[in-house]
Amino acid sequence: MWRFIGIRLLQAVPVILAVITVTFFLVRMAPGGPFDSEKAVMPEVKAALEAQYRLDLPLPQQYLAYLGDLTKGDLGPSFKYPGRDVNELISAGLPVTAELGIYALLVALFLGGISGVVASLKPNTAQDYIPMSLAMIGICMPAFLFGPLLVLVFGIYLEWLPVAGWGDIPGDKILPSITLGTAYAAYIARLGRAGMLEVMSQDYIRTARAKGLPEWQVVTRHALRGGMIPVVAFLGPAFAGLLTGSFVVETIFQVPGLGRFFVQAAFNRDYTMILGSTVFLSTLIVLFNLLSDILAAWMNPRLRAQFGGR
Amino acid sequence: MSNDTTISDIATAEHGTSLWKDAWIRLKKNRLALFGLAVLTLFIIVALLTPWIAPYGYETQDLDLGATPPSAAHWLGTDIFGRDLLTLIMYGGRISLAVGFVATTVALLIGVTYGAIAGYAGGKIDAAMMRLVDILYALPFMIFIVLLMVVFGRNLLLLFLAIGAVEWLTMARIMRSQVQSLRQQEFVEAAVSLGLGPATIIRRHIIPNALGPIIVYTTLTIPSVMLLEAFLSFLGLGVQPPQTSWGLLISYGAETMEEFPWLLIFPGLALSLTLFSLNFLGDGLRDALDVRSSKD
Amino acid sequence: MPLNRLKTLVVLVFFSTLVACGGGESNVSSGNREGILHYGNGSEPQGLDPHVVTGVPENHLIRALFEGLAVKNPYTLEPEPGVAESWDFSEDGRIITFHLNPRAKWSNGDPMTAQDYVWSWQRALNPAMGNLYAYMLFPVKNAKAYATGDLADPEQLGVKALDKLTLQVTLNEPTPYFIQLMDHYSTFAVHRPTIEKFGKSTDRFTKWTRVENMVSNGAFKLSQWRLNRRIVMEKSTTYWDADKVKLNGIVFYPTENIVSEERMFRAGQLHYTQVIPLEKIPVYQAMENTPYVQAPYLGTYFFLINTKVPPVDDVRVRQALSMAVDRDTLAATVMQKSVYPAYSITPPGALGYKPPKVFGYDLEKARALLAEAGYPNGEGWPGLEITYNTSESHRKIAVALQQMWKEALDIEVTIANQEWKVYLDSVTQMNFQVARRGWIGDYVDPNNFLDLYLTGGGNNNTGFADPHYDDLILRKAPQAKSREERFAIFTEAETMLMKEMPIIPVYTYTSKHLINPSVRGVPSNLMDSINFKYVWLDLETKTGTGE
Amino acid sequence: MALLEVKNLQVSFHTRNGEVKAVDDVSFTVESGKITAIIGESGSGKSVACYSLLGLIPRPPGKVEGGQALFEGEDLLQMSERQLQQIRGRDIAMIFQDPMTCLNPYMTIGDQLIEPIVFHKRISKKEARQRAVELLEEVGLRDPGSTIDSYPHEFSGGMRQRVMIAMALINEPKLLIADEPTTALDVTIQAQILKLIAQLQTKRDIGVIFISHDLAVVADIADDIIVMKTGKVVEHNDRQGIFHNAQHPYTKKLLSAIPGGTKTINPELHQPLITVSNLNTWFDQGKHQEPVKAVNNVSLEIRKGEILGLVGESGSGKSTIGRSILRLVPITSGTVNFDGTDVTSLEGGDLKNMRRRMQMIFQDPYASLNPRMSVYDTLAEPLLLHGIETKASVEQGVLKLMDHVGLARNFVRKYPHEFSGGQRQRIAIGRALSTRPEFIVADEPVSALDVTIQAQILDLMLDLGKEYGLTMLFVSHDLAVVKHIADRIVVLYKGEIVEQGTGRDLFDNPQQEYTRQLLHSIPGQALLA
Repeated sequence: MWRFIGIRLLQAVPVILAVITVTFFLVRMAPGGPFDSEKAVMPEVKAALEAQYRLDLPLPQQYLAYLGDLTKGDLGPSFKYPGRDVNELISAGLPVTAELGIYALLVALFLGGISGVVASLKPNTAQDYIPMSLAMIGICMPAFLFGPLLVLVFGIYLEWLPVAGWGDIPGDKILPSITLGTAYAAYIARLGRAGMLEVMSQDYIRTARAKGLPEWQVVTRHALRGGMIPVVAFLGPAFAGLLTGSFVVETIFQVPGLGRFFVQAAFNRDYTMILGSTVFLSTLIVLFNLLSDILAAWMNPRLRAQFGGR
Repeated sequence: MSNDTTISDIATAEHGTSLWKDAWIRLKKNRLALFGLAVLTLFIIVALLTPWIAPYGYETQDLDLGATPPSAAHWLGTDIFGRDLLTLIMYGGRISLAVGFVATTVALLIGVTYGAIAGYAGGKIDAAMMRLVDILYALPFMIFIVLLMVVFGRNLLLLFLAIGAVEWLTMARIMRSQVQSLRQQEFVEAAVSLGLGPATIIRRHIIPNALGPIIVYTTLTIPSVMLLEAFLSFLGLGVQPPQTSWGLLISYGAETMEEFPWLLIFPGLALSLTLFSLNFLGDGLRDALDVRSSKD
Repeated sequence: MPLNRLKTLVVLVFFSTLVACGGGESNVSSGNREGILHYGNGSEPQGLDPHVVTGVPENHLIRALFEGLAVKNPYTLEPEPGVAESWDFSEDGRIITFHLNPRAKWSNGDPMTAQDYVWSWQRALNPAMGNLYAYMLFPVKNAKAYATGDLADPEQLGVKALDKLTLQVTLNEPTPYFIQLMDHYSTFAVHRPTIEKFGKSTDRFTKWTRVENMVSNGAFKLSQWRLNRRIVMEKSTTYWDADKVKLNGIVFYPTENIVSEERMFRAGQLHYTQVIPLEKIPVYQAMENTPYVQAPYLGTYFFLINTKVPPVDDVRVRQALSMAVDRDTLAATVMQKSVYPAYSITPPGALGYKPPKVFGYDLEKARALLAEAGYPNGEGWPGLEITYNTSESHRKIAVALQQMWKEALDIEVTIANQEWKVYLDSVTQMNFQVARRGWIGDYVDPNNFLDLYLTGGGNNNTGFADPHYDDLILRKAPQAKSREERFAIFTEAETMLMKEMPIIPVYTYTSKHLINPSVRGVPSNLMDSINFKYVWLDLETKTGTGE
Repeated sequence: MALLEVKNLQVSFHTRNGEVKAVDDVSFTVESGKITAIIGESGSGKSVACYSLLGLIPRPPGKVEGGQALFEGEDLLQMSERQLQQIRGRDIAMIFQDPMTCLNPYMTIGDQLIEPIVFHKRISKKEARQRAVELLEEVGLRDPGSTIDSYPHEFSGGMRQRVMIAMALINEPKLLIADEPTTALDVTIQAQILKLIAQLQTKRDIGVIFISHDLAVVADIADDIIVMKTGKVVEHNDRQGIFHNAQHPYTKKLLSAIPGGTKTINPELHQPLITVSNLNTWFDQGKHQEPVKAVNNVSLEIRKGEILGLVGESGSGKSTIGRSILRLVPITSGTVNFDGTDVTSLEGGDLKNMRRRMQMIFQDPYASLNPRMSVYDTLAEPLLLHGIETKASVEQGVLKLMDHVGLARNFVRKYPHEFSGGQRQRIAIGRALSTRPEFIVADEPVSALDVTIQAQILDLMLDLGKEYGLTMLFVSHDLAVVKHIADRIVVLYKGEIVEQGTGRDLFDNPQQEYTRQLLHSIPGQALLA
């Protein structure tokens, strides 16, 4: 198994290098620079700034210098936030986004898992249609609509929950997590339903029934594990998606996560921040895909054996 | 298929139902799928005819009127510029549906071809081709699309391409796994032993049989593309005003949902109705095309 | 089954968090009790180094943390003593002597000295610093030469410490608004030992502004800075006028999303919002005891015209476009009566200056002018593009303007939405026909607006160039003997500008805040300037959100 | 009193195409201590009848419409689901056809084994485990103490079926329902499992229902035999009665369909058409594992006009040899000489031309036809590809082919899913014949078909072989079938040739132990001889 992980990680290196290179040159092609502002900038000031950020060097040299810093784990200083470097910004935002992502994933698993399983037990009945329609609404509902809706209902009208913030007021983490989790809950519900339907038609489910097990035990003991493998395989990409896709939720709820930094960096031409975030995210995506592959393989005894030992 | 040549001398030839016809017959029995199909057809027709049938010009403003709730003159009300919401939704539908369908077609064409080649070729070619897909998967594509739009400026064509370029990855994966399992099937082996070349085999024997899951995924891709457009519009990277799209209308509507709820409800309804319809149709098609269910 | 256990866990987490919430006291009521102001500050600041950053949120933060030599009285905007107890002008108005308050101290207890200012201004003007606001100090002798690198020796700057508490500033020429500039953060003093402890004086990246390092001299000092969450300040005990400071602390929130900011206000999470979504204005205006406060603001919203490209290179076309804009309707409908129609670049009321009104909404004349220019009823019109940067309100104006021009003049107009940096690039490169623009005054003086259109000025961006205009602004106005004479010169210049029409003024900005009734000492003023020193929370006021 | 008495059982399925009576007024009894076999072809309702007793048919669409099923005097059909759960796995246990899919791949066999006993008898897991180990030992699993913690995929098919049997017996049920328990197994394994079931039944003196499509399989073990056809019982008698005194024509048809007899060899055939020399076909398992030697150094000769039977169990490489000759799998080394040409080195046009001369008939008539092509498209494709017919004449060509393989002409526009298995195999044969080949590899062409259909197809192949002057490689696991059709027989074991000779030589005088074992495993010999 370590071999497998090692190979996958090694394969990731050129991938990430390619991502860096493309991003590096792509952002430089964008019109406008990091120091353009609404008020005219004196040429002398601009030159001084560019010198401070190495922008006065030829592009290839900047590229090499960046790679050099990168090998030391240094993502460089931020353009937009002088006095902060990209490492610091990412490490400030990451715990928040990760926490949000995990809660959202839990919400998604909880809502999606339950409705997927419930729906799969009585296909093509109301018990199937109702949760699946809800899931469809979840897919249809863009976060920038769902978030405000929740805020209005639970924050403003009912006054149950805070309308914004993260870790400032008790309960302020609930609405962002639900908003972000819902879309994924919908996907998990669909995957879970399909997976469960597939498993429930397997012969070994009939075997379990022939043993006299009551239906709920058939489901929990025999069907769930196999039926949830597609869901587990989806968790990696989903978590990566949550990390990159939390922008809208972070904006609506004023959550101090990475998503806002990432998107704003592109708008601000914060070169180092853009690069830093792409590098960081690509790495995360590779890692999470790997992780969910391993997890899904681990859940399947046959593949687990291939990975060397149970 | 060569159904165009007819057998003239056999008057009694019983015309069997092809799986397509069979699927259509079964689809016709699925009321939800038919509903979906009807709604989509209606929306597409309306979108095509919008310039002729829209009640108002889509730039026609009445600033003094401002935002008004639905009335006899404006069935769905007006926005803050006093523009007719029904008209806006009709024009927005043109863009949203176009983005959805065009980007999905792009994804479909690239993904199906790519996946079919990789799956059929197998071995090292397959490994290399799928490695590329893995690489592209590792791109934080949300940022990437934002970057693309920032670098090259917003334009619809690029939007289509960018979204299509992202969505084809999954399509290719699905197609590849389909082809891999089909390639093991004996009828493909039979085709090889008849002496057919790979291109013919892919075209005649593999793609028609892989279409079921592809169609289902397609009906799922269209909504996600439309939502992606909505997200880009939320960022201000979507279509150019005064052109509009459902995503854009919804994102404006969301900001004023307390004051002018109709500005959110109606575009939201249009989008949800489309997505639901696609979903119903997709599920219906999947069931209708399932070869297993047609055996017994 | 591990899955089962996971689910139980999820349920537990879910409900325990649900239970944990609810019943909490709102920020506003706890703030009122403890004397803490919860302030929506618009966005996360770039930083807190007065010589590095630019921007409004930074301004609020820095002016709470630091104090200039003189400060603006929030009620009158007239200068009043800050670090300097008093100041006097020389006969010719070129030399100002500031007498520092001996009680003025840094937050670490160090006394403030005139030398602090000499060093700080040298830093602010140092070309290596890359200070975007260096030009604020350009009225000082040799400042421009030093900042542009023409002069290497900082000692030749017109700023000297005569003794510990006496600072002498030599100006190039009499500058009536110079005292006002002392309240701008680019002229603030910074604490030399702290900065040098963390790097070179000109380093932009050092950590001296962090909570644990920061030394400042204002009414408040930094006590917490959580990125993108909040910046917390507490009352400074070393501040010379600490007795007058009533707030015990301020919490600044980076409320980037204005819709969310309004909701936070409504939910009692904020005392004060930076802005308000346009659609909410009528709702709040209709309330009794409305928390909505709107006031004229020293800023103008206008459109730049590129006078070098057809068809807008023709002055008649520019005039026609400007006259065809129904500013009253625009302000009343799209802008929800929250702005005032503008017919000049300078906002009215800048310390007594009344800008001229050279034209009005006149469709007849607009059509005639357009016909004269060769496009009767829009015939032969080559098309026009309005460029604006992504923003909800800019979009609204552009869409409305487009339709007004189409209807009134029968001409084809398209609009181009550009993302901020692209837009800036387009404007700087003059790669546009008509582009949206706004200008907020840095200080209360017409000069701040009118000098934008000097020939080749960095913010000109229109191609407008007139030597006579330059002469009025650069030479005649500074030499004016009285305020009246000076304003007359400005009026003449502005009349010229509005006849040539390189810009189309649309409206005068207003400041728009939601302010909880318990917040006192926040008078409206033209600069939207809040001095936290004067703010207090009235416990007697019923806390509420106005609903 | 009978252990189980089924009276007038009626089960129907409500499908989109209307109501189908799967079980129509079926009555039978099962005695304790006896093995009752239910025989029928696919669709006869034999499985549905048994599953419906325990409430195991999917509902909807299935529905028990009427009847009684008295188990120890109590009507199973009237019981609630909860009551049935108490019966299932405790009093009545089941074994299923495919041991590969009937065990939960995500649980160790130990966990699955103890489940029924822990659930029904409420004993501790430790005790249950002890019991499971004993039982595993009894069903013939080696070292059950440690293998009990293995996962199903670590066992072979035969071993899994033993686990299934142990699982069924762990609660000492009174009735065991075995649904085609040996159909998916190799013939030698089948013999072992049959023996095991008979032993266990005798030892415990329980009732067994043995469901099968194959009369021969039950010939050795069944006490009573029930023959079903399209939902009805057509005959019910004891073993002797069925085999020696069948009354119903359908039963007679079933009996006569059991292939028998040995083909008489035609001595004139000795000119070789195909010579396979030192053929190796290995499959890579990744860099660090030994390749699977599916075909290991095989040399054989196929003479012009003969039918060569290739016999072996699963994994013997018999199919791979056929595919290697046709170049459908890449070979590792060796040569295949076809009428003077080395097939292994052909490329492009030459290969295409060679493919015309050699064709293949596949095992599964469902999988070997493209479901989206009509009969016409399927047959016209090769005719046009190889220029055998022109666009103008192709219709006649297709129709002629259909005549030859015995398909009605008016089916020409129909699609595979509208045909029965036998008809589909006819289409597949037609497709193979369309290129006018000289040589055909028939890979288990009848093993997926019902027994009565098997005979028809075999006859058709023999007839067509003669008519077209075909040379044939007939691959099968079924010795009886091969003996019936082949001129010469080659026996394969683990990729290597064990023995070859004429049918008579091999059957009467096998030289190798493995051949003897194979022959010995043919079910029902005692009764059929």
